[in-house]
Amino acid sequence: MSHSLEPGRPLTRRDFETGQDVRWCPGCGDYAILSQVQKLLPTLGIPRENFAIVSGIGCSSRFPYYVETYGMHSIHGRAPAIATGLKLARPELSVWVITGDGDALAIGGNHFVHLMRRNVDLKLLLLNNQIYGLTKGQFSPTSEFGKRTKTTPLGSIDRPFNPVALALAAGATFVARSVDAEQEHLAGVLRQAALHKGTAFVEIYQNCVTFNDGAFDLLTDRDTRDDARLLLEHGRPLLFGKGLTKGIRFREAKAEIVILGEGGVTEADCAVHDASEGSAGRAFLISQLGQLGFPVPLGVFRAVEAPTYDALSEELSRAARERSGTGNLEQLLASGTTWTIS
Amino acid sequence: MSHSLEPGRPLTRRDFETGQDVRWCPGCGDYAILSQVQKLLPTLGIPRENFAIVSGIGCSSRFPYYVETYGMHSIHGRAPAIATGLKLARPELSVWVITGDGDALAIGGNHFVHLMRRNVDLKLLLLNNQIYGLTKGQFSPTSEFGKRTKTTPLGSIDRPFNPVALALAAGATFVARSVDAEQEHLAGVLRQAALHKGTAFVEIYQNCVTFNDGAFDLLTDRDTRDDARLLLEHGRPLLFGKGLTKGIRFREAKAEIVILGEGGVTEADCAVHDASEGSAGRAFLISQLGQLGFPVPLGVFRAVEAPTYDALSEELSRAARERSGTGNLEQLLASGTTWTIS
Amino acid sequence: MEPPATSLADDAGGPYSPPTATMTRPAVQVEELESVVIRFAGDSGDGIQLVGDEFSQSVARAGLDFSTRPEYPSEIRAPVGTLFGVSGYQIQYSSHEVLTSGDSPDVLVAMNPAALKINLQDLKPGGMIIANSSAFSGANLAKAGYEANPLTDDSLSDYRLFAIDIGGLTSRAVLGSGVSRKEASRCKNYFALGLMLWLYHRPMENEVAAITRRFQGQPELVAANIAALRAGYAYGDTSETFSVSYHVRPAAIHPGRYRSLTGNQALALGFVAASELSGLRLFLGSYPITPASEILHTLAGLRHFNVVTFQAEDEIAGVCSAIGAAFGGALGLTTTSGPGMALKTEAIGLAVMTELPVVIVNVQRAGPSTGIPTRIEQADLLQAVYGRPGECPVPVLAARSPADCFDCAIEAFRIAVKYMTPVILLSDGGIGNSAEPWRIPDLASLPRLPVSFRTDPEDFHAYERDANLARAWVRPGTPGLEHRIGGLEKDFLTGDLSGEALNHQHMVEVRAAKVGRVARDLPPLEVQGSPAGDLLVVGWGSTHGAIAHAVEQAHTAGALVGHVHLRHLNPFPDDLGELLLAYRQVLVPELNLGQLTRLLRERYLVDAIPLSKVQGRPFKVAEIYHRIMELAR
Amino acid sequence: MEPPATSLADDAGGPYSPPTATMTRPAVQVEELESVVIRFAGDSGDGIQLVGDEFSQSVARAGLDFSTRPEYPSEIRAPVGTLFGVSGYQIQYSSHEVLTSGDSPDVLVAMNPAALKINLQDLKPGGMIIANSSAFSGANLAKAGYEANPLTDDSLSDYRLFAIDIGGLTSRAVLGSGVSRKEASRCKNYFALGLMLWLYHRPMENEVAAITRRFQGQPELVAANIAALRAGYAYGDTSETFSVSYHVRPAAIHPGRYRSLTGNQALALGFVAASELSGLRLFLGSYPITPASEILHTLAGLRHFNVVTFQAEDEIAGVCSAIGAAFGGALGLTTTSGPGMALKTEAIGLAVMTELPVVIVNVQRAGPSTGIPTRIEQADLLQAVYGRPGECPVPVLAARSPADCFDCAIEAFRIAVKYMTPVILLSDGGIGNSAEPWRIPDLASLPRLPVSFRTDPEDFHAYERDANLARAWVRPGTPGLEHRIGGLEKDFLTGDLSGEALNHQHMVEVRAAKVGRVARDLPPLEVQGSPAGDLLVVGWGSTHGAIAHAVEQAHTAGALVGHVHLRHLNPFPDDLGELLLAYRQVLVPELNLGQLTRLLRERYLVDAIPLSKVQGRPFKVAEIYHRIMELAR
Ligand SMILES: Cc1ncc(C[n+]2csc(CCOP(=O)(O)OP(=O)(O)O)c2C)c(N)n1
Ligand SMILES: Cc1ncc(C[n+]2csc(CCOP(=O)(O)OP(=O)(O)O)c2C)c(N)n1
Ligand code: SF4
Ligand code: SF4
Ligand SMILES: [Mg+2]
Ligand SMILES: [Mg+2]
Repeated sequence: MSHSLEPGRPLTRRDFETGQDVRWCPGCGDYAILSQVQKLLPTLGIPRENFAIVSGIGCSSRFPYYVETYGMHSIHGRAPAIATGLKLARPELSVWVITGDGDALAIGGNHFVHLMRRNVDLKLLLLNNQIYGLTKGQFSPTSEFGKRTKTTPLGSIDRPFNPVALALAAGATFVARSVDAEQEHLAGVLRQAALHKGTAFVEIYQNCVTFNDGAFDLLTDRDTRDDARLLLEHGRPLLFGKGLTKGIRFREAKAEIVILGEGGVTEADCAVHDASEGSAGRAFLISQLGQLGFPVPLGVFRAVEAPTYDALSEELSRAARERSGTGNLEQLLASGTTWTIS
Repeated sequence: MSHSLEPGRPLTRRDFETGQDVRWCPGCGDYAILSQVQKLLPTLGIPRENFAIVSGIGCSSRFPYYVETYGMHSIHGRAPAIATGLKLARPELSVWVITGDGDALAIGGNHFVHLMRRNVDLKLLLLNNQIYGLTKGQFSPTSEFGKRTKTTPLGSIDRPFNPVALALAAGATFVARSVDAEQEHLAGVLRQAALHKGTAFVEIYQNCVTFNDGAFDLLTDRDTRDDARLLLEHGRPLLFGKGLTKGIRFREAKAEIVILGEGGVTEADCAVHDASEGSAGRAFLISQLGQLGFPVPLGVFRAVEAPTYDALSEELSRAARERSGTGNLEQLLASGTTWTIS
Repeated sequence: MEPPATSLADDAGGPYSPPTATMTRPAVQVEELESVVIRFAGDSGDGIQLVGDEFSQSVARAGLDFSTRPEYPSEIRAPVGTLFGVSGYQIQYSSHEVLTSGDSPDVLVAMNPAALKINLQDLKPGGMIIANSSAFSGANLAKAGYEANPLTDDSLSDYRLFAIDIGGLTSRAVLGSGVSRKEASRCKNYFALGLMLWLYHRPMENEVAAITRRFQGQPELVAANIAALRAGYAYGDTSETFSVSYHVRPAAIHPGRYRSLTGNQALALGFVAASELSGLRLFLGSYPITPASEILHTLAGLRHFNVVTFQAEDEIAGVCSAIGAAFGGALGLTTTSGPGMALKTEAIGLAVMTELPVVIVNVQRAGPSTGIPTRIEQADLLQAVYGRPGECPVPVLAARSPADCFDCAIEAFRIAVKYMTPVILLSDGGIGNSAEPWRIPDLASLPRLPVSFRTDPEDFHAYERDANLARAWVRPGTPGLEHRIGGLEKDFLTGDLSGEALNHQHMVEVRAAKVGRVARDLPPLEVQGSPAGDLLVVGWGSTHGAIAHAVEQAHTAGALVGHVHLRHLNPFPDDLGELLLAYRQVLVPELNLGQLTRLLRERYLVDAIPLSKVQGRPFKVAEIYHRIMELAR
Repeated sequence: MEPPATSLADDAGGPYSPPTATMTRPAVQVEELESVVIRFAGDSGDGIQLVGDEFSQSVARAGLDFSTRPEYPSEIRAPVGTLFGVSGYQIQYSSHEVLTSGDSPDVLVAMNPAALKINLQDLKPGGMIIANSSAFSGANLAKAGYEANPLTDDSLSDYRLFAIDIGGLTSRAVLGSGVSRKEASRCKNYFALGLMLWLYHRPMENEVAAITRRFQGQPELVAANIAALRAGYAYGDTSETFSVSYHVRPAAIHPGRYRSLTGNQALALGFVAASELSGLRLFLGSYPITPASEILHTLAGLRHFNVVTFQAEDEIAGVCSAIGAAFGGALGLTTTSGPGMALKTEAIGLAVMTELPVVIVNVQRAGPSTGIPTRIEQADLLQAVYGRPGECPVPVLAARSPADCFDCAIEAFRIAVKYMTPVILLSDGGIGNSAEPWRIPDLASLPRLPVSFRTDPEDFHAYERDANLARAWVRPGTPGLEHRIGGLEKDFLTGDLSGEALNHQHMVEVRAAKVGRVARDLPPLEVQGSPAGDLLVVGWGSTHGAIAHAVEQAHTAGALVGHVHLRHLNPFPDDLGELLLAYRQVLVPELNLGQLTRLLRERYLVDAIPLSKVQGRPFKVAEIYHRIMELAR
C-alpha cells in the first residue's frame, strides 16, 4: 500500500518504496539500481503520482513492484511500445521503462531500436547482466561469444550486441552506460538521463550473482578497474588508467592509446569528449572501444537536443486544430456530400 | 514452369527466369534489380537448384516468384528468421533474402539486427523505396521526416533509420549500398555480396514510381549525381564531385569536405577507404555522411572476414561428435541411471 | 408512390438546393424498374472506382437506396490490359431497401477485353454489355486470352451487346480542350459515366460540378472531362443505339439527412464519436494492412479532434501502445486484419489480465496466412473467441453493414469502459470497402459513454470490483492511488501478485463472469420473418444483406422462416437460446467452414446446419434462398 | 507376492549388479504399506530437489513404481526463509501402478518454518511431520508468519510430529571433514535423506556412490555429505525416536530396463528418436520460457546426433526458423509455452499454407497472459485447435504423462511428415517437470517414419497430392524441381498464385480434409473400466493419472463408469462418437473452464459435463472420485 503523503512535504526516498517484499536473489545487482532510482525520483520536482514505470518480463522487470508510483509489469519485450502509447496519450507524465538484456534486445529488439529512432521522451534503463536471469541462465544477446550456458553446453556461437552502439545507430539522442556497483557514477548518469528531454537510454551493467556472477568484476574491482574502464566526461579529455596516465586519441578516425608523458604526449593530444556533438559518429567510435581491447567506456556517450516524438505529436494536433478548427462531431458526421430525404 | 537444363550446359540468365507474369507497376525499380540478380546467379558456379530465395511481404517480396530457383514468399518481416533456419538445416545451399524497407525494418527489424549480429551466411537485399508500396503508400521507417503520406497527412514525425548504420552497429560483416538505376554499380556490389562469406547486407535504393517517385533522382540524375553521391572503392581515397575534384577527410573523428587543389589539398589528404578494417567505426562515420548534408555514400562500406554462424554451428556438431562419438539412439535412451525389472 | 423530395448539400451545413432536372429526356421508351445492378469494369488505370462512386452519388441524390462493392486488383498497378489488372465496381440501387450490392449484374460496362473476360461469368443471362470497342484490339485481346474478338465473333449472342467506340468518341469529344493524347484517353471513364447517366435517367449537373471541383486549377482537364461526360450523355440521347432507357423510382427511405460511407470510414467516425461522447482522448496504434488501413488513414486526418494516431513498427507495438494509452486513461484502439490479429493475441491477454479498455478491430480478409488479401471472408470468428492461451475471455462484436460499423464502434467502447475489458470488433473487407447511404444521426440520439475515473484514495484496492465486476479505472497522475498492474495473476482485491490456488480459480471465474455480464445490456433480439416455425437462419457480419433478402423472398414464398442477425458473438444474447427452440431447424450461412455454427452447437446443443462459402466472394441471395427452400420445404 | 529381481546399471550398457542389502535393519517394528506419499520441503537453497531425486532413484532401483512432482518457488533465489522461497518435491511410490504423485502426503519433511507453513494444509490428517527444529527460531518463524514455535506450542497435535535438530546433528556429524560452517550446514539435506532411507527401508550404498560422483574432486565435500547421510540413517536406527519403520513391496511392473525421466526430457529423446527413425536432421528453433526451456537445454546437449538447436531472438524467429528448416528437408521443431504460443500463431498459418512438417510443442502453464508461470494448467487447448485467423486446421495431440511424451513426440512427427502439415503437441508444466519410471523401448518396437523426398522432375506440380492428400516434399538442391511456395493462396495443382473463387473453396476444404485424414491412422480407443454404462469420463493430457485412479476406485466401488483418455484432440478418433453414446452421461475433468467439454459438445452434441479446476494445481484423485460418484449414483 502506498506510503501516504502530506501535501507540501518534500518527497523522500521512502515515499518511493512499496511494502512489497523484494524478490531478487540476495546480492543481486538489481537492488543497487533500485535504490538509486528511489533516491533520484524524489529529487526531480515531479509529483510522485506523475511517474509511471513500465517493464517487460525478467528479473529486472520486477522493478515496478518496488517503486511506489504508477506501474505496469507487462509482457516480454513490449515495454517500450506500451510506454510509447502511454506517453503519447499522456505527455505530461514522466514515463520510465525498465528492461533487461533479453527483454530489450532479444524479443524486444525491434521496439528498442524504434524507440531510439523516434525520440519519445521516455527514460529506458536496461539492466544488462548478460544472461537470462528469470529463466535460469541461458545466454542473452549480450553474452560473450563462447559462453557456456544451459542452452550452449559447448559454448555460444552468437556474437553479442553492443547496446550502446545499436542505440547510437538507431538515432538515440541520449546514450549512457554505468554499472550497478558504482553507486555514485550510476546516480550521476541516472540524473542526467532524467533531465534529458527525449529518449534517454542507460545501459547498466548488473551483476547476476546466481547465473553470471562476476561478469563486470574487471570494471569494478579496485585492482583492475582503472585500466579496464574509461570514464567519459563531457568536455574532458579521454583519460584512463591509475592516475589518469593514459589517454585515447583518434588518428583519421582510428582510436589509439597514448601514454601521457611518453614521447611528449600531453593531455592536449587526447580526444576531448563532446557528448553534444551533432553527429553520432564519434560517440560510436568510442562505443567500439570496449570491443577492441581498449578500456570499456562508462558515462554519457551522447546527449543532444532534438524535438521529442510526443511533443511533435501534440504539435500535429495543434496544427490540425489551427487548420480545421477544433473538431466538431456534428460537422464531421455530416461532412462530404450529403442529401436529405424528407 | 522450370526452364529445363541440359546437364553440363553453362547456366544463363534465362535459366533463372520463371514463366510467371511479373506483377510490378510498369517502371518500378524492382525490375532492374530482378534483372541484375538474374544475370548474376548463373555466373556464381552454383547449380541452379542450390539457390533458395526467401522473402517477406511487400512489392519487393514478390521477387522469388520471378526467379527460377527454390523460393519462399513468406510472411511479413520474417524472412531472415526463415532463411536462418534453412541455412542451419542445409548449410550447403546459397540462401538469399529479399526484403523491403517496411519488411526488414518495421515489422522485421528485430530479425534484421539479429541476423547481422550472427553473421549467418545469407545474402540480404533490402529494396528500399522509402515507402510501403504494397499497402499503397504509407511512410516507412526509412521515409524522410516530414513526409506526407496516407497516414501522415500533416507530415511524418518519425526520424528515419539509416539501415547501413544500423547494420554496422549490429555487427554486420558485409554492408553495401547501391541504387536500382545504376545497373553497373549494382551489378558490382551484388557480385561482391554474393562472394562474401557471411551475412551480406545490400541496401538498394529502389524507385517506387507509384507512391514515391523520384526519391533517388538526386543520386541518379546526370546533373546532380556527382555532387550528391560518394562512390566508395576499397583502397581508394574518398573523392566525389564532377571530375572527382572533392574529397572527404577525417580530422580526429569528424568528417570534412576538401576541394582538391584548394589550399594545397591533394588526393593524399583524403581518407582512403578501407572496407576490410577490423573496427566498424570508420565505416559508421562514412555511413553518417548522407545524413549530415555530405554526399550519400554508395558501394561497399564494410567487408570483413569472420566465422559464419552456420559454419560454427556445424563445428559445434563436429566437436560434440568428437567428444561423445556419433550419437547412438539405443545408448541415449538407456543413458543415466537405469534399472532392470525381470 | 411519388418520389420523396430530396435535397443535396455538398458540404456539411450547406444550403438547401431543390432537385434539378434541366436535361430534356430523349424520346426513347422508358422502362420502370424496381432495382438495377450495374457493374463497371476496366483496367485499374481506367478510373473505374471514380465512375462508380460518382454514379452512386447521383443515385443517392435521387433518394434511392443503394449498396456498392468495389473489387480492386491485388496488384498495385498491374500491367495494362491484363486479367489481374482488372478493377470493378458494382452498385445495386432500388426503390426498396437495398441490402447487398446484388448477386449478378444486369449491366456490365467493360472498358477492355480483360474486364469482359473476368466479369462475363457473373452477368445475368440476357444481361446488357456496354463494351468499349476501341480497346478490343490485338494485344489487349491476347492479354485477356481471347483468340478472336468477342464483340464481333457472335460469342456474346446470349447477351444484349452494345459495342461502342468509347475511346474514339472520347478523343474526338475532347479535341480542342488542350489536353495531351494520354490525358484525353483518360477521359473515357467520364464518357461511360455520361452514357450511364443518360441510360438511367440521372441528371448531369452534379457531375459537371464534381469534375470542376476535382480538377480545380487544371482548366484543360475540367474542360476535357466535362466534354467527355456530355459526349457520353449525348451519345445515348442521339445515337439511337438504345431504344429503351430505365428509370428506378426513389425508395421509401426513412426521412433524414444522408451521406454515403464505407465501413472503414464509418468505424473511424464511430470511434471519434466514442471519444467525444466519453470526453476521452482516442488513441489509435496501428500498423497498415489491407483491408484495414483506411481506418488509420481516416483517423490520421482527424487530429483536430481529441485523436492521436500512431503508425507503429508492427502490430504488436500497435496493440501494446493502445494498452499503454488505456493505462493512461485514453480510449485505446488498434486496427488490423487476420495476420496482424495473430500477432496481437499475446498482448490482448495482457489487456485481459490488466483489465484495460482496448478495442481491437479485425477487418477480416481471406486466409489462412496471407491468403487472398483483397478478398472477403469471415473466418476469424473462432480466433476472436478462443484464440488466446489460457482462460482469456474477450467480448466479441461484429458489424453487419457499412452503416452498422458506426454503431458498433461506439458499442465496442461502451462495453470496454463499462466492463474494463478489451473488446474485439469484427468487420470484413466487404463491409470495409463498400459504401451505402447512411442517415446522419442526431448527436442526441447517440448512446452515452459515461466514464468516471477513480480519484478517492480512501480504501482503494486495485482489483476491487463494481456491480459490473469492473475494477476501477485510475489515471496515472491521480495522487494517492499509485499502484501496479501486470500480466501475472493478481490478488482478487489488492492486486498484489498471487499464486494462491483458490484466488486463481476465483479470478479466472470472475474474468469469465464479467464478460458474461455484457449479455445483460443487450436489447431483445430482432427477428425478421416468422417468429417461430420451420427454420431460423442465424447470421453475423456482412452476410446480413444477402440473408435478409433471401429470407424475405422465402417468407414471401410462404416458408416459415425467420432470420436473426447477431451483433454480439461473445457472449451471446440471453434470449438466443429460447429463440433457437422456436424453430424446427437452424441454418447458419457463413463465409467460412462453419464457425458460428460450432459456437451455437456447443453452447445450445442445437444441430445447426452450416451453409459455407469460402471463395473470397460474398453470398449470392439465390444461394441462401435455395438452401432455405430446401430446408423449409 | 515376492519382489521381482531388480538390477541397477548407472550407465547405459553397464554391467548387471544384483541388489545389495548390507545394512542390518534396526530392531523396530516394520509396517508394510501399499503405497506412500512423501513431500520434502525447505528453502530453495536447502537442496530439496536433490534429495527428492535421490530418494526417487532409490525407490526406482527397488522396482517400485513412482511418480514425482517438484514445486519450485517462482523466484530465482528468494531470500532465505521466506514463504515464497519454499521449494517442494513430492513422490508417491507404490506396489501398484502409480499414476500421480499423490493427492496428500503421508509424510512431510519440513526443513524450516516456511516449508511447514506452506505445506501443512496438504498433509493427510494424522500424517507424519519430520521437522528440522534447528531452523525453527526467531527470524525464520517470523518470516513464515508464525507468532509462536509450532513445534512446541501444541498446535500440531493432530499430526505425528518428529522435531529433530537436523542442523545441529549434521554439524556435529561433519566435524572433522574439513568443510566450512556454511558448507557443513549445506549437508543437512543428506542427513534428511539418510533418515528417510532408514525409515523406508532403502539401502544407503547407492547414495554413497552418488555423493562420491557428484562431488568428484572435492574430497572434503564427499566426506562431509557421506557423514551427514550416514548420521541421518544412524539417527533413525539408534535414537529410538521412531518406533515403526515402513516397507513398500516392489510393484508388479512390466519386466524390462527402466530409467527415470521427466516429460521434457522424454520429449527431447522422442524427437531425437524421430530424427533417427526418419534419417532426417532435427532442427529446433526455440526461445527459452518456463516450463518448456528444458527441452531446448536437453537437445542442445545432443548435438552429436543429427540435431541442430538454435536459440532464437524470440518465439516468432523460433517457429520461423523451424519452418525454414522444414522447407530445407529437416524435421522442424519449436518449443514454447502459452505466451510464446500466442506469438507463433501467424507463422503456424504459414506452415499450414506451405504444408511443411513442423512440430510446435506447447508445455502449458497457468495463464492467461503471464499468469502463474510455474503452475500447471491445461487452458491452451482451444487456442491450439482454433487460435489462428482463417480456416487454418492443424492436428493437435496431447501427452498424458512423462513417459507418454516420448511416444507423442514420435507420433507428432509421424503425422507431420505423412500429411505434410504442422502439428501442435500439448504438454504441461506438471508433466514437463515430473519424473516417472520409463521402460526403455527396444528400437525395433518404435514406429517407422518413412520419408521420401520427391526427386523426379517429370510432371511435377508443387501442390499435387498423394493418397494422404499430402503434397510432395522436395528438398532444395534437387535439380529440375525448383518451385516457389508461400502464404498466398495457391492453385490446387500447380501451386501458382490463385485468387480464383472455386480454387480457394477447394483448397480450404482440402486442407481441412487432410487434417481429418489423420483419424484414419488411429488405433481403437482404449477404455478403462466399464465399456458402457452410466458415465464416461473423458480426459486429455496430464489429468490421466488422477482420472485413472478415480475411475478405478469408482469402478471397484461398483459404479458403471468408464474412462477414455484422448491423445488426439484434432481430429478426434473416429470411434469416439460411438463410445460417447454407450454411456448415459459424460464427465470431462479438465484444468481449465471446460475446453475439451466445448469441443465434444460441438462435435457430438453431447451434454458433456465439465469438471473444472483452475488453481494452478493438479486434480486430487478424490475430487474426481466424488464427482464420479455423484453422477454415477
Ligand atoms: C513471450 C515470452 N517469451 C519468453 C518468456 C520467458 N522469459 C521470461 S524473462 C526472459 C528473459 C529474461 O532475461 P532478461 O531480459 O535479460 O532479464 P533478467 O531476468 O536477466 O533480468 C524470458 C526468456 C516470457 N515470459 N514470455
Ligand atoms: C503481419 C502483417 N502485417 C501487415 C501486412 C501488410 N503489409 C504488407 S506489405 C507491407 C509493407 C510493405 O512495405 P515494404 O516492406 O517497404 O515493401 P514494398 O511494398 O515497399 O516493396 C505491409 C504493411 C501484412 N501482410 N502482414
Ligand atoms: S537470477 Fe540473477 S538477475 Fe535474477 S534476481 Fe537472481 S541474481 Fe538477480
Ligand atoms: S507500388 Fe511502387 S514498389 Fe510496388 S510495384 Fe508499384 S512502383 Fe513498385
Ligand atoms: Mg538479463
Ligand atoms: Mg518499401
